[in-house]
Amino acid sequence: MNARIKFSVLLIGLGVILAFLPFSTAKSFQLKPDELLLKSVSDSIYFSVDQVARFINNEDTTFQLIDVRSTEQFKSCNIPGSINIPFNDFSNPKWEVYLNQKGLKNIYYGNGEQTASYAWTISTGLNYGDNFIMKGGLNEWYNTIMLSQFEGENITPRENALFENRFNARKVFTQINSLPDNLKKNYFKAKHLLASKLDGGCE
Amino acid sequence: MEQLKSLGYIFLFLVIIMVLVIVRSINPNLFKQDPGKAIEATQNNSNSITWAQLKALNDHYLLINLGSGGKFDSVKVKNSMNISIENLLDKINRTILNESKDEIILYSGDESTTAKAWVILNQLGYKKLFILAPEENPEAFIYIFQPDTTARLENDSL
Amino acid sequence: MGPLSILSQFPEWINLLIALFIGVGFGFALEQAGFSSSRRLAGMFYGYDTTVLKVFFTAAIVALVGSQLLSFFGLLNLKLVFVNSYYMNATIIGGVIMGAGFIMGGYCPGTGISALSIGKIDAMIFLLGGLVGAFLFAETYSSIQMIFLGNYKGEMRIDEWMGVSPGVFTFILIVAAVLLFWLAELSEKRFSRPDITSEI
Amino acid sequence: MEKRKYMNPYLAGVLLGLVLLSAMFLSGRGLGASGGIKYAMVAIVGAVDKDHAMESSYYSKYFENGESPLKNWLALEVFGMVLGGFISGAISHRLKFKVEKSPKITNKKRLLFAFLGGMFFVYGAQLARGCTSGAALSGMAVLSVAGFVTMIAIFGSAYLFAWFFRSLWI
Repeated sequence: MNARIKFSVLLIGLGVILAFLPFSTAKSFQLKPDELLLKSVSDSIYFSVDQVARFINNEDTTFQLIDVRSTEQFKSCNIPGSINIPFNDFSNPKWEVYLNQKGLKNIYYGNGEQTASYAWTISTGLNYGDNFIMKGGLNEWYNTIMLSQFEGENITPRENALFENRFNARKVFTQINSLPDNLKKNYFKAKHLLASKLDGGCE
Repeated sequence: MEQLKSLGYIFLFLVIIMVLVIVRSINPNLFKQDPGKAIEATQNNSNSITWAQLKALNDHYLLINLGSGGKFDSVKVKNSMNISIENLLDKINRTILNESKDEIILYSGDESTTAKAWVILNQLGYKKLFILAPEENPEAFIYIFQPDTTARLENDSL
Repeated sequence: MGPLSILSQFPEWINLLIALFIGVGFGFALEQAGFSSSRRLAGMFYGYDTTVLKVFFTAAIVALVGSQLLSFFGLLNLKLVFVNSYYMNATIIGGVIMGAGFIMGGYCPGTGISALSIGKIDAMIFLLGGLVGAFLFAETYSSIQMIFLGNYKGEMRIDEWMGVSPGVFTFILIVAAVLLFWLAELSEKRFSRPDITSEI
Repeated sequence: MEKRKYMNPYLAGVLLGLVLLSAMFLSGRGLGASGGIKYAMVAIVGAVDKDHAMESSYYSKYFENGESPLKNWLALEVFGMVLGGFISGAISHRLKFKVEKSPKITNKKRLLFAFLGGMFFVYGAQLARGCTSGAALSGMAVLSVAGFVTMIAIFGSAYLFAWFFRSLWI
């Protein structure tokens, strides 16, 4: 018996094992269930709308806001600088380059918390970078950032900073969302170019 | 004889790989589902059950409150049991979930907690798993954005 | 777990060190396989020596099987491994040109480098020609951009294209390879050239 | 000393496959060779005529970050290949300066065709974005269509041309 036959037996055996491996294992969650559950009960996965407003005012580039609502809702208004990944289309592999970027925090938001929480659990389960949820979603954003007014007599420096932060975020939000559609599109396109690509091949 | 021996090593190697593969395939503490399935199931809120639908089930369901710390949280529905979110995957609770032949329905006072628990259990392969829909759709936008037509973007902010 | 350099954010010098070690292994394996001999490589095309086919298919299959098992055991995220983009025109035309170069020069770049390292003078000339070829490509780049970028198909994967699981495709490839190995050994007997094989 | 025989091809294939697998596991990429030749060429052009390099749309991207184009994964890997080949040659007593050719042709003819072959091969490799190792072998290992097509194109065309160049080899 020569080397070729022995080697062929080995390869065929391995091939048969591989052929019976389930189709989807490579795509399923990477984290163990206990790990994922432990992460999901932690309070540190939430950012308040005030924190998000501060990120926007400081033009912090270590996070990206991800709007998981439908494209129509996104077009009518969204938080400046967010990218739109509708949850219905979340498993499309083309989004992975945006979602799975090391050193970048993904902050998910919908109108409420439900869809963002689905998206959070899936992207955390798939072991994509750092993921967060904007507490209360866009409804909370509207309620706090867009509509709240300071009421009272004396304003403390702390409250002053808080309201100034809200006011600035409100201004950017209104300005960008009031732009004509074609200008808006350009703005979003510029955002999309940031995604990185894998390195490799002979180039 | 000599030849059979070397084939023996090859079979030994194949058997080891096969055993490892089988052990991993039947390990209950691993996710093996396609996340796309979870996304599909949430389309049009088809993973949630309304009060009317709940009544129609005639008590053939397992209603679970996810309130933490072993206590029911702000919302409590009749005929439900508490499984705290942090203990969701404990052996005893897994057994309860595994043995249920009826619809498993999750709810809590916090829509985010319910959603996360739903995805985790869905990805562990539980079928007939639903969320008890709150009175109001949590994903409705309750405000209307009023564009400010006088607003102009300052050049430097683009 | 893997790919380590992507998931653990190594500093640049460690990545380069890894590259060096991978290169040492690559060069060693090519030389041990006998790819440093152009007459052995050319034997593939005249039937008297089919080492190229055996080594090439074996290596691809070992990496394919290994990466899928690692991925199954959760040790390697295959989505983070680079997949070559498929530009149909450039790939086919480039491949045909490479085939012509292969039979004229007797080496491919990898085997040429391995032959250079043990002192083959023809391999040095081959690589010198290679430098000129790369230079010509750079200088003609603007005029052949149409071919270079035409018919882009994205990062197409053959298992998805055929609609089977990667494991099933690997099995098909293995069966094909086993048949090819058998044919290759038949051909080595049929076209045997003891005068050449004894020298290389 | 008598030079040693080559390794069993299947064993050598397994070894090469494991090297490729570790490249995938450690760096998330396949092997490459023609890329290293290109970087060497870019470095030479940069050293000879920096202005030309900075003007051309092709070269300038390699000089953008101000570092040497040789400080690069592929370039280092190719450097390692030379080292690895040398070690293997030393172990098996195959280190020797010589021109390898069929006894029926002259040294000059062999070297001329080696030069032409190198030119064609690397030109084609640049066009196809990789050579036998970078596109075909590494591509096949990740099931990329490009890898299989490159493999078929290279070997198909080499078989086709083999008849014309048979006097070089047999």
